[in-house]
Amino acid sequence: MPTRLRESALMRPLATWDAAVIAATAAFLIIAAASVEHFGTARNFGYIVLDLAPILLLALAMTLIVTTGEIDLSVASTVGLTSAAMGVMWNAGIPLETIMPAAVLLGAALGAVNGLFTAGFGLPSLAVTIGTLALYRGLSYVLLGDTAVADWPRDFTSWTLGTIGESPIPNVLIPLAALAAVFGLVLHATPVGRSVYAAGASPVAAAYAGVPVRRLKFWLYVVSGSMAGLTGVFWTLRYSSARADNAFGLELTVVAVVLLGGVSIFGGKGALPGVLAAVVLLTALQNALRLAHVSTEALTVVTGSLLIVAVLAPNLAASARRTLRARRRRTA
Amino acid sequence: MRLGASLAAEIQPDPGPAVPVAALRGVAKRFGAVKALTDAHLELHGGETHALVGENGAGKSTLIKILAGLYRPDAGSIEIDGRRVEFDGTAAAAAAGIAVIYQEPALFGDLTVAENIFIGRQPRGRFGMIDRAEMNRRAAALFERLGVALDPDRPAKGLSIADQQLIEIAGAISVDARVLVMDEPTAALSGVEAERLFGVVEGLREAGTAVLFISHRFDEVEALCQRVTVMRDGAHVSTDPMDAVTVDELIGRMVGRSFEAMFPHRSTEPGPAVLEVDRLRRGGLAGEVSFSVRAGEIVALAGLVGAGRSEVVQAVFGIEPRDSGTVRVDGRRLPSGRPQAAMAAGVALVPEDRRQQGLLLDLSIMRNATLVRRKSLARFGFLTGRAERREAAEWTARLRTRYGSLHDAAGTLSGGNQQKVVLAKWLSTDPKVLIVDEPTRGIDVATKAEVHRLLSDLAADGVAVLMVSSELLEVLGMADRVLVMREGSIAGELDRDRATEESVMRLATGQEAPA
Amino acid sequence: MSRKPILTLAVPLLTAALLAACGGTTQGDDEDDGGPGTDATANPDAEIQTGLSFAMLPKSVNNPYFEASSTGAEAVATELEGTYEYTGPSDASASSQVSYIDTLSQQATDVILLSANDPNALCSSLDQARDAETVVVTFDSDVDPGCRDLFVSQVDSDEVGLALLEMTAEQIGGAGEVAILSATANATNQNAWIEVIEAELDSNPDYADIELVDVVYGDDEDEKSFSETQGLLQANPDLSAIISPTTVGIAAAARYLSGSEYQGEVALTGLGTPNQMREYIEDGTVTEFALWDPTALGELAAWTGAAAASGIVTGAEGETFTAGELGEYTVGADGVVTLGPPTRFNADNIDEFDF
Amino acid sequence: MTALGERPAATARTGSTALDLVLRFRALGLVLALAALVAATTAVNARFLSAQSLRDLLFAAAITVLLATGMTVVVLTRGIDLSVGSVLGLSAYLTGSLLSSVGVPVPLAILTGLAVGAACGTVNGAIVHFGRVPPLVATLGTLYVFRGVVYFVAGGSRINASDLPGAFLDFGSGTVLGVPYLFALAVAVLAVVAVFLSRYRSGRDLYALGSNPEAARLSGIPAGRRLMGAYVTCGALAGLGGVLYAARFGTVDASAGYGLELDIVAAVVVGGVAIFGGSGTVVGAGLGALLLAVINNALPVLSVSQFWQQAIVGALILAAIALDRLVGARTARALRRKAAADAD
Repeated sequence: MPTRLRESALMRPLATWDAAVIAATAAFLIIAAASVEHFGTARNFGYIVLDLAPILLLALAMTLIVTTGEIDLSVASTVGLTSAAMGVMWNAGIPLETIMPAAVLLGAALGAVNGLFTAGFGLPSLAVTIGTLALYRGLSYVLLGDTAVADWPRDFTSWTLGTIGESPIPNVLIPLAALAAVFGLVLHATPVGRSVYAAGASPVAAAYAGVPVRRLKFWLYVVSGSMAGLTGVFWTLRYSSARADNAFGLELTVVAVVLLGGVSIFGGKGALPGVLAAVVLLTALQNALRLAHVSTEALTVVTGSLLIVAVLAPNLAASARRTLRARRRRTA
Repeated sequence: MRLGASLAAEIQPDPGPAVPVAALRGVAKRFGAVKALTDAHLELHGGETHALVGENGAGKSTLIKILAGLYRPDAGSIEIDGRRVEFDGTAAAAAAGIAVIYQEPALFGDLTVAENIFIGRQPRGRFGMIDRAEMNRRAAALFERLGVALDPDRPAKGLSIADQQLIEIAGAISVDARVLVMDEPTAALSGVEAERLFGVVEGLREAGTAVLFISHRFDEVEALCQRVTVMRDGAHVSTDPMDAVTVDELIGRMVGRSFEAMFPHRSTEPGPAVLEVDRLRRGGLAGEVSFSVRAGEIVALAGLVGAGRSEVVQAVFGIEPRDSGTVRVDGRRLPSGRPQAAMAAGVALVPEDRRQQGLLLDLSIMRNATLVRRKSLARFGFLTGRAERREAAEWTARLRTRYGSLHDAAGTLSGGNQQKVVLAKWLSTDPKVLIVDEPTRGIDVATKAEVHRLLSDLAADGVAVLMVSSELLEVLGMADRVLVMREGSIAGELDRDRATEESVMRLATGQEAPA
Repeated sequence: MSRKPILTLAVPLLTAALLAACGGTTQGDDEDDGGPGTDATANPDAEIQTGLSFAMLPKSVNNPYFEASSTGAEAVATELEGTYEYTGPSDASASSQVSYIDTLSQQATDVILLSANDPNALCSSLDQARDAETVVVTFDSDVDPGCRDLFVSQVDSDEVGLALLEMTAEQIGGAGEVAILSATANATNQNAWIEVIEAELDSNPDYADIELVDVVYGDDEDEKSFSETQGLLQANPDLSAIISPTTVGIAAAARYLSGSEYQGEVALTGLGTPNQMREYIEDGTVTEFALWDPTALGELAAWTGAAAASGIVTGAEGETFTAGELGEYTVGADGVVTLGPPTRFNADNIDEFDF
Repeated sequence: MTALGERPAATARTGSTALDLVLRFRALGLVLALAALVAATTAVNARFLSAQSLRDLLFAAAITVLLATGMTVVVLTRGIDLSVGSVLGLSAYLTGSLLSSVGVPVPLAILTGLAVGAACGTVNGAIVHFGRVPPLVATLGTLYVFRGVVYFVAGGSRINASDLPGAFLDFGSGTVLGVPYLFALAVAVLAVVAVFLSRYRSGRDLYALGSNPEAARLSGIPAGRRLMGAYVTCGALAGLGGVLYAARFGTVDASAGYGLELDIVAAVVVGGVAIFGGSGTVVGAGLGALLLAVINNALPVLSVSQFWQQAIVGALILAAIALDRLVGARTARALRRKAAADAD
């Protein structure tokens, strides 16, 4: 059935989009390394990894949430609140070894609040997480005001920034890669992952297939909150500064990379490799533009345009295919 | 069969003018791999009510949507007053005088009843502003004409299906349409409501409107229509004056094959009761339901749309929680509102709406076919894809599903093959109780026969089958017992010998005696 | 099923927390190894090098104040036949400045002129830059002294605080309630000045009749400063004067006062730019305010950077260098170079300035 | 055969009034909340209710009311426009530089702002409608893009009050009968939009589109034109907001309106406009905007740390949507019961 086969390939624009993002990322890295001075150095590699770490951590959980057709705009505020809470705990003389897991648990609790309002009460996640975006950021200001807590122990902050031995591989790359692998496996090779796609493709049909859609979504928000808590720990130690405005506005970047990576905002479609590539692409692009002395304005425009193009391009391609097919049928 | 004869006013068949008000000629339409229409013909004359009959999936709804300007035909032409036209949207069709009342009312819940009738055509007063008082007056006048009492100023949210239908009808009447298309308008109406509707339709016809009437109820068709067109598998079969054909002839043309070929004969002794439902109540269901299904038995749940059949099976499976009552499988109680528990107990539900409830249209056939077995196919918690591929290939092959690749999106399949994927998905769980809700809706005749054979075979293997169906032929052909529901309760039970079209309809509509 | 991920997450975390409770790293464990980097020795007789690469990294681009500083620094870079770049984030956050510092240090920039968004968050990046032989001179807003070579202070904290108080006292006749509209609550400069004002109010008998009733923060946001002014006046009906030691704050406060019934009733003074305040001096809302010249500040920062890169100064107290036409400057304690006393602007002289 | 009319003729009159009540209650609830807040604040500090203070409040609310009006139009169609803050910034800067460099008259400046906003709205509408990009994504993208354009145009420059013509600044700070021109303008726009949405066919089409897009298609509502219209309106009002911003603040730099979208969405949601379309009024949104403005102005007077402000806004959003859901569920149940009673 040759026509069938051709059609089936055409029916999967997202798979090709995925591949396109990965290819574009690879191509960009090569071109930039060749043409932008200082881009291809080991030191710059380290900087890129440190810059992408918070985006990546948040994007992992966001990918799962968007794949179920929901959204979590409160992640950056959760980072801010956990960071502020870390500052308060540190000032209270609590050991950092307790603070770090406590921050992750706090993130989980904040995520659970999102989960309760969205999955529990059935409220639209967009509105709920815009609400908690403001609420969590507000609470972090309440906790820490405009002050910063900065006297974090050098052992911890320098580990965060350091590399493995003499190699150029940053310390944080190992946990990042491990987490990316875990999320990739869960999404693509476990029953939970199958449920995530099903819940996003059609919550009704998923429920008819015995997927506990609401429970699943609730726990995904908890996971998202935990990841935001972890990001809060990373952020605090990397900049050795706990502040209420940490990671302000980062949620937009995270949503942007997830969509750019080919995850459908309507849920049910997308894959983690595409998102990982998008994270690398965006961070490396910003890095290269900075190195190439391109103005800040351009960065803003590029981010916004990429986001629109990421969704627009497959749509345009699809409608072009439709027109083409219709024409072919008419001539046939 | 003459159930609704009393409804008919004196019908004087009108030969109609030579040029039809509206006509479809050689119309074809396909959606992806699905050929919805291949060669449809239809001529509608002013002052005539024209019946369009055919099985589900024969292409009637697609035909109507083409007439309504919603779809553009791939081939063939539309003519209005003998002139060829092309509709580039619903507005163009409406401008040509075509009004359509769809099977499922599509209202704006946030707008008022009157606005729903007049949307886009609201009467205007000063400065072009909407004159709400006038609009409400006109709506009230329409309702008076229809003989119903609805508050024009209340929001459409929360209205019953029948009331929503009435709003649609009022909307169609309000434009004085030259062509009025009604897609099963009475499916959800009570006898009184239907009768009132027929009065209105008669009035319109006498005023010169061309009416296209689609119905599964031959009593209505006989009483109301002067001409009848039969469609099968997307193509025109025949058009005759109503009094020139018998209902049996029409059925024969619709099905296209003998009764026996459609419904395999089967004789097995039913075993012990597997599924027992006792005094089940739930929100959205007016009454209380008790019944049981035995191993090796096919029990049909019949009734009008809105009688609560789907609500019952959803509560049994646990999609919706029940308010009270028990559901037992093999004597063990199922918890309320937990489909996972029902599945674990060996219950499978092939839901009513394949596209919304049965399938994840954007996901692959493989994912769909193995979704319910995602946990049992995992090894050490991981799914590598190999087991899923093997399983999906095996079950789709067993059901003779036709597809290009297992990775194709389920939405690209034809209706019949989609239904096979849903069946494959559930049969792979080896169910003890198989609940099928409208198992052959919208699929072609050949696949229908396959599905029927499959259900028979399953019953013969000792599976307890509970079937919800709106197709009387299917109910009568398949069921060992028929439970007829009306207004949320079981109005009566008929065994195979006593179940006839007439006896079922009588229970379903709550009529005491045949007219 | 989906219960599992949370358990796998929570169990190790809780275990870690419990273990840690028995003893771990707490605040104060870390001995600060700060102090200005003065390990090198200065050569006061060296020539100022030419051909150096300069980069100015402001709190955020799109800020006229820093544009003015940049003009000054660029002029110096040109004079020294060096290259010059003005770069930075569009939002005033510490984390985005870090990326820019990383980029600059990779490009082996000779001198970074930095106005910091956070005193500590930039330190590790600055350390790396300085390891790569880059001279880091902060201006306008400092970082921890351990992470930069020199800081060019616009003015001496004491002098600003005293000048502000003096102007206020003159305008309200030495008695009344005053309030302060500051930038952010952790802004290093503003807090230092406020401290000076508070101390002076407590100790100087000349100011015995002046009472500081409130300090509010407008976050250097126009709108917020505007509504904070509004709130101040409502909450303190007997207010005589507002001191706003921030250019954003004083402009917003002046705009509020000029359109309200308080115009001329409540005195306003503080730090502002002539271009922004000209209108309010003309309409009588403001009598006198002060500021240093940001262009000169940029110039001095560039000269300081050049001197440090040439080995003339290292940041040790007492070192001297010549900053072109600005004259000779001496490095103070903690590697601070001070521009000079603030300039006061009033109806008599405001038309002489354009920044 | 049952007799005709056996089905009770009782109509759902009560259902209608019940829902009306809820809707009115919604607006009433906002008014009550406003009154309570004002009363409490006044009790602490009587000057909160002084003419000056009220004027300040209206100044602060004018721009949010205006933008919330535009946002409502888009949200009614199941859309959202996150780019309003950037559009405001762009319009404010362009209008400001036009005024300061060319010295055009005030009405022309207003038209310029409207035109800039409408152009941005057209871009949004086109991406949403023709590109079939979800509104959230599309306008999130243009939030970046338009802001980038402002940065590009403005760079580090700032327009100062002294650069602007006096007539323009007078327009920004002047009052008529104690009401600022800006607020009067915003309310006038709100009134026009309110009448349009409730009394004009195309306005009702927007509700229909948001209520049931599929049914809207079936009934021949020109979805494309209406959607474009909604986004252009929202953009134009954001553009007008930019003019007001320039007039009120006098100083405009590249960051004007940064992060404003959150406040606007909050005002609309608090004002009872359903985030998924089809229901809500601009009056509600306007009241929501007013409530947020009152909270902002009351906090410093009440000596509540300003750090609480954002947290309170967030809590309000959550409370508003949770309340709407609760009321909605109760009304639906009431209507169902009513229908069931009718059917018996």
